[in-house]
Amino acid sequence: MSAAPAGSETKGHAAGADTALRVEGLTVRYGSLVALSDVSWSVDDGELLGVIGPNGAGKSSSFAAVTNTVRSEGSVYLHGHSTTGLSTERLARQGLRRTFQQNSFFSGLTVLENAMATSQVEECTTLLGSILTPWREARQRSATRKRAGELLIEFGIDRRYHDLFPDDVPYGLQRILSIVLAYGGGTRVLLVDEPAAGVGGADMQSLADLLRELRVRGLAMVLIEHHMDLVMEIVDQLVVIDRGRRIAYGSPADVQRSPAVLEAYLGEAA
Amino acid sequence: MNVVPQLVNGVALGAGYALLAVGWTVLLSAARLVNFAHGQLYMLGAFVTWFAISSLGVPYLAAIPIAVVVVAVIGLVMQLLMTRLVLQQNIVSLMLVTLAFGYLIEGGAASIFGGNPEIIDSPFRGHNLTLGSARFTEQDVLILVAALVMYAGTFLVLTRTKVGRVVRGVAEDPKLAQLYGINAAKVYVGVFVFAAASAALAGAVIAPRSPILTSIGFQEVIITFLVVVLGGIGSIIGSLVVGLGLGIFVALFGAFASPAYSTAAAFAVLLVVLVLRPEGFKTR
Amino acid sequence: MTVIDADTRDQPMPPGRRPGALSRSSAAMRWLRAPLWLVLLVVGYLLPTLLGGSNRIFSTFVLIAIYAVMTYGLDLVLSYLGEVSLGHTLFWAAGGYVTALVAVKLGWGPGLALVASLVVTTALAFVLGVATIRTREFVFSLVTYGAAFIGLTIAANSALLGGSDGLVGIPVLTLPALGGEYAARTNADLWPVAFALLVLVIILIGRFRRSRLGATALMTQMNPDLAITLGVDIRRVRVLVFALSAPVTALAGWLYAYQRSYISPDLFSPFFLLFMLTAVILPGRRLLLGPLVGSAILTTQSELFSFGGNGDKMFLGGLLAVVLLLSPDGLVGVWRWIVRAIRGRRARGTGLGGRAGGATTSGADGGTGSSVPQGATASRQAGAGSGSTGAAAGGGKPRRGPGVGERVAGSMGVRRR
Amino acid sequence: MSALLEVSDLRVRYGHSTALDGVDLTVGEGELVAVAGANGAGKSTLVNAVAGWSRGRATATGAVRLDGRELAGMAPHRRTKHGIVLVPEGKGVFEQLTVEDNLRLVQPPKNAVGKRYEIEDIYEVFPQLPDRSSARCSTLSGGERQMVAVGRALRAAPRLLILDEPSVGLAPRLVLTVLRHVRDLVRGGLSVLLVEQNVKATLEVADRLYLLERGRVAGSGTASEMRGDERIAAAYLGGLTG
Repeated sequence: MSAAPAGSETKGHAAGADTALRVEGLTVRYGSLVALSDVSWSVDDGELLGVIGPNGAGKSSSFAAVTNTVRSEGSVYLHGHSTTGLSTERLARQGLRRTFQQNSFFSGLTVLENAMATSQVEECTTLLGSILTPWREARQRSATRKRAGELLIEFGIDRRYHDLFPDDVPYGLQRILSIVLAYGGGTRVLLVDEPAAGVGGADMQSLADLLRELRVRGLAMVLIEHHMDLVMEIVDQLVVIDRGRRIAYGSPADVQRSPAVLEAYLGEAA
Repeated sequence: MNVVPQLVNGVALGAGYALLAVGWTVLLSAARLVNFAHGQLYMLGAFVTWFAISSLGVPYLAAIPIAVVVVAVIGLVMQLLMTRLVLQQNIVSLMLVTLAFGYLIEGGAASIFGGNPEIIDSPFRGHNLTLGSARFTEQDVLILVAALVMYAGTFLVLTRTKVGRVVRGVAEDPKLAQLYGINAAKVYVGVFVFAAASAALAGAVIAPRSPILTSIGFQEVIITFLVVVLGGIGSIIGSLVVGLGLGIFVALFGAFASPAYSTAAAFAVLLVVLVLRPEGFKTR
Repeated sequence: MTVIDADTRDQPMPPGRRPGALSRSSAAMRWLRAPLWLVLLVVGYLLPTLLGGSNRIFSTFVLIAIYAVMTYGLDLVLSYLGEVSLGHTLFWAAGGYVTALVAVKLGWGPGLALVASLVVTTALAFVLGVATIRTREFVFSLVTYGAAFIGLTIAANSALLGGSDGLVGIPVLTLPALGGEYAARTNADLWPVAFALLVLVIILIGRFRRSRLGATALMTQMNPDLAITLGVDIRRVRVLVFALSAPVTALAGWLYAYQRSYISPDLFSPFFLLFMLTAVILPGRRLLLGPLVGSAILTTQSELFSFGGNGDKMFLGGLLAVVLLLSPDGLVGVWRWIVRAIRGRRARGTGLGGRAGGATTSGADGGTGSSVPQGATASRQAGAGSGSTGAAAGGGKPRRGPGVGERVAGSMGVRRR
Repeated sequence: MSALLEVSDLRVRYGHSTALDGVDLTVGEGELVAVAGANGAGKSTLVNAVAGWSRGRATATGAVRLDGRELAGMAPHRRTKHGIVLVPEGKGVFEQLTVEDNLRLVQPPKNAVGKRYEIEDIYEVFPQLPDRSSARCSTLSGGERQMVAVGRALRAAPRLLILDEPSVGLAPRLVLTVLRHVRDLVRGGLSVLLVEQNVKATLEVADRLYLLERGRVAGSGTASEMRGDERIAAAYLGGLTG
């Protein structure tokens, strides 16, 4: 039912064998509403792909579809393997994770406990182990705590914040914490949803630094973001979605010049 | 065995179930609230009716409105105390608070009305009627009439009046209702009081069928829940149909299988539906 | 009681002991912790004797232990999963009934009876947990409520279970011991058993808080969407925690059967349900010793300072309602509030000047718009939206009710230290 | 002095994040003022705060005056009665109610200052609606829903009508039609505050325009002044140099 892919005036990305995440012909329907129609893109390890588009264009739907939280058509390959039929939590354990637009942490846990939680899904001792070998659990726990503390510090969350609750730390740090949380437990592909919402100035810069650092670490990342200064500054490739369709795909400079994009953002002169 | 008497009995029983559930249906659809004290409000409705007749010498038909008003006021007080939780939509705490209120009401009622089984002296109780081989009392007819009137009234009010439009609007989107100039908090209070009053009416009308104890109420909440959920949460017509159907099921099950297990059997049916069609239980 | 507070208040939630002032300030404190527990253990054990050792005292203490164990089962679901199970009277009664059944009809000993009741209740909880896997909030609560009702119906009507008379003639609890047998004929005899059971259950809960299941349960409660994206199978967690909670409550039923020597359908009475809920909520959720403290308060009241049957009902119902209406975080919430009020007064002088101008947007409260006190409600609800992220989740509307303890601690400004 | 709406130093926060950081704005009697800016710049937050409304949990400070009367702290349903009527972005009608029910839900205040619209008047403004009057709004097209939403707002006899993205989901060709409709209402004496994604079309109809960037006013002026302003393109697509 999907109409022909619109505006492919920019080059498509060559889907190499080691492509971290490849999305082909993704289509999402909510009832009769088509939220996303035949959208394709791919991202490599150590690459940062931006997804932009006006409100309601279908950007978040694409994240939901890739992580299998909504039903979708088309195919998604994680390191060459189809993700069809895998639950969201299975995908997460295979290294494909996302962040949310807001509140991506456990507000009842301290910052440090949040950072621990992300690895505890895999590492934490089972109930039986905790009962039978409490000393091993204690060792494991203190190792996890140590690593979590180091992780936070690596990404610029100072030790004095570790024992506070996330709601009590500065907003910019909350955003960073959300991303660190998603990154923490063996993530290889990270979908980042509007990390800069409500963030300004210096915080924006540390956010950009964080994303760059993750890229250096070899993470494949997809970024939904409204703050164009941030997007244009850090992404390698850019997909523009409007009304569920892909209207441009290419480098930031190409996209900025694309007439289709200008029209989508600024409207058509009457 | 003859089915007809059981069907008639089932209709009377089912009309009672439906009457008991009408308030909850509106409460759930309009305010997304549940009231675990519903059964105790039912009990209170029955006991206030009994008290008005036996101690104040009020005739039965005049005792009913007294019970309705008394319980409505108690419902109002409950809702006003819970205002903060309602505004926060703190469903878990609301559930627990209403459960606690129910227990409080039970204890209070027992200390006021005593722990003995009482009988509401309704003039309709003793008058037997026959329809073919089926025998029933005027009280059964009263229950059916009350249920039908309540449902018809509720349906008409919700679909045809300004108040109904407001309630349906708040039910759909309380935030948007503000922009229509509607104060949703007031609507919540009104709906809660209506639910309490309707539980009292059910108590006053249904309870004369059998002796009443202050400990009744537990089972009533379960039945109300069955009717409301199986009827499709928030559907008025659904509740009426399921209420009647459930009554017939319970009557037939009671007659041909085991009377003691009929409510449990009805609940088991719900569990099966729950496993097979969990989507049907999404609330909004 | 101060000892209890010192340990639990500072860590309202697992996993991970909060590296607060206590443990951070000095390693010595950590070393003191073990002896502290030991003292608590010994004093706790000797307490009934210290209080005079009358049969009334011992029976009260045995009941405290039994009720506390019963409550710990519900606590697992209410505190760590954030769901309200109204069906734990079923597991409590099932523990008692299975014990009575095998002891009276089959002549099994206490050990076998224990195993039987644990197996049966775990299976029951597993089935119920799977049946309710997709239900949340009040639907979950009502289904579990209904399950307990079915249990009551069966118990009250089945000839096998003795109908409304119940099962009588449960023999004295007899355990193998050095040089023969230990027969618990009096409440004083039962106390060591009850105390041991209580300690074991507290250890179990403590270890649960430090296990993967405990950690993932909390994550599931606080932010299910995030938990999923971190790889947590939240349905599995829900079923497992529920299935773990049932045998804990059943343990209490087992001992109760021996303590009373008969079992009847009154085990399904709403009293026990209200008791469990209040005993968890009154001290504050997610405290290791909370259910014990709550049970102790409530049992002491009903056993030693009773207002009579109806008065006790009103007390219990009224207490639960008052706690929820005034301080949903329980006594600990009140305590924190006091601490904050004192600190706040000191701190206010400097930072955060008053708000200039009036508040123009009324605090958005789940949809109603009238006047809501701004600060408190708004910050309290800070975590509320967490469940509604994205267009995900089956196209439904955002889940509105936040989990039980989601914001319990998460929103209270600067806490402790 | 004669401005109908005066907003000064409006600040809005959601929890720890600042959405509006001190905005000043005025709308004169019979004026159509537009607010433009990129996604997340705070446009919706601004107009919602004027109406005292929010779907989330916003805390606002600052002054909002209608005809010199301070409205700060007033609940949205009361502001409606004072003449500030908002048509929110996205869902502006009760979908389970019919068109007529939606319109009937609002009764013009007895002492309305603004123009009173009876149901028939609404149907005159939107001639497509009478045919659908007993249809549930969930069955309407996006454009028809928007008409009902605006019709509902007119029923409240607004002095200041606030439209948040009225053209979302409409075919591009219809956008200008909608905006011209709005212009007609202004010609009839109504004051309008408009948020619209389509900047170019907006500049065709608006008297003045405010450009928001990250919660602040980055520029403002009459439509003709703003038409060539390159800050607009930059606000939407980032600095072209970057």
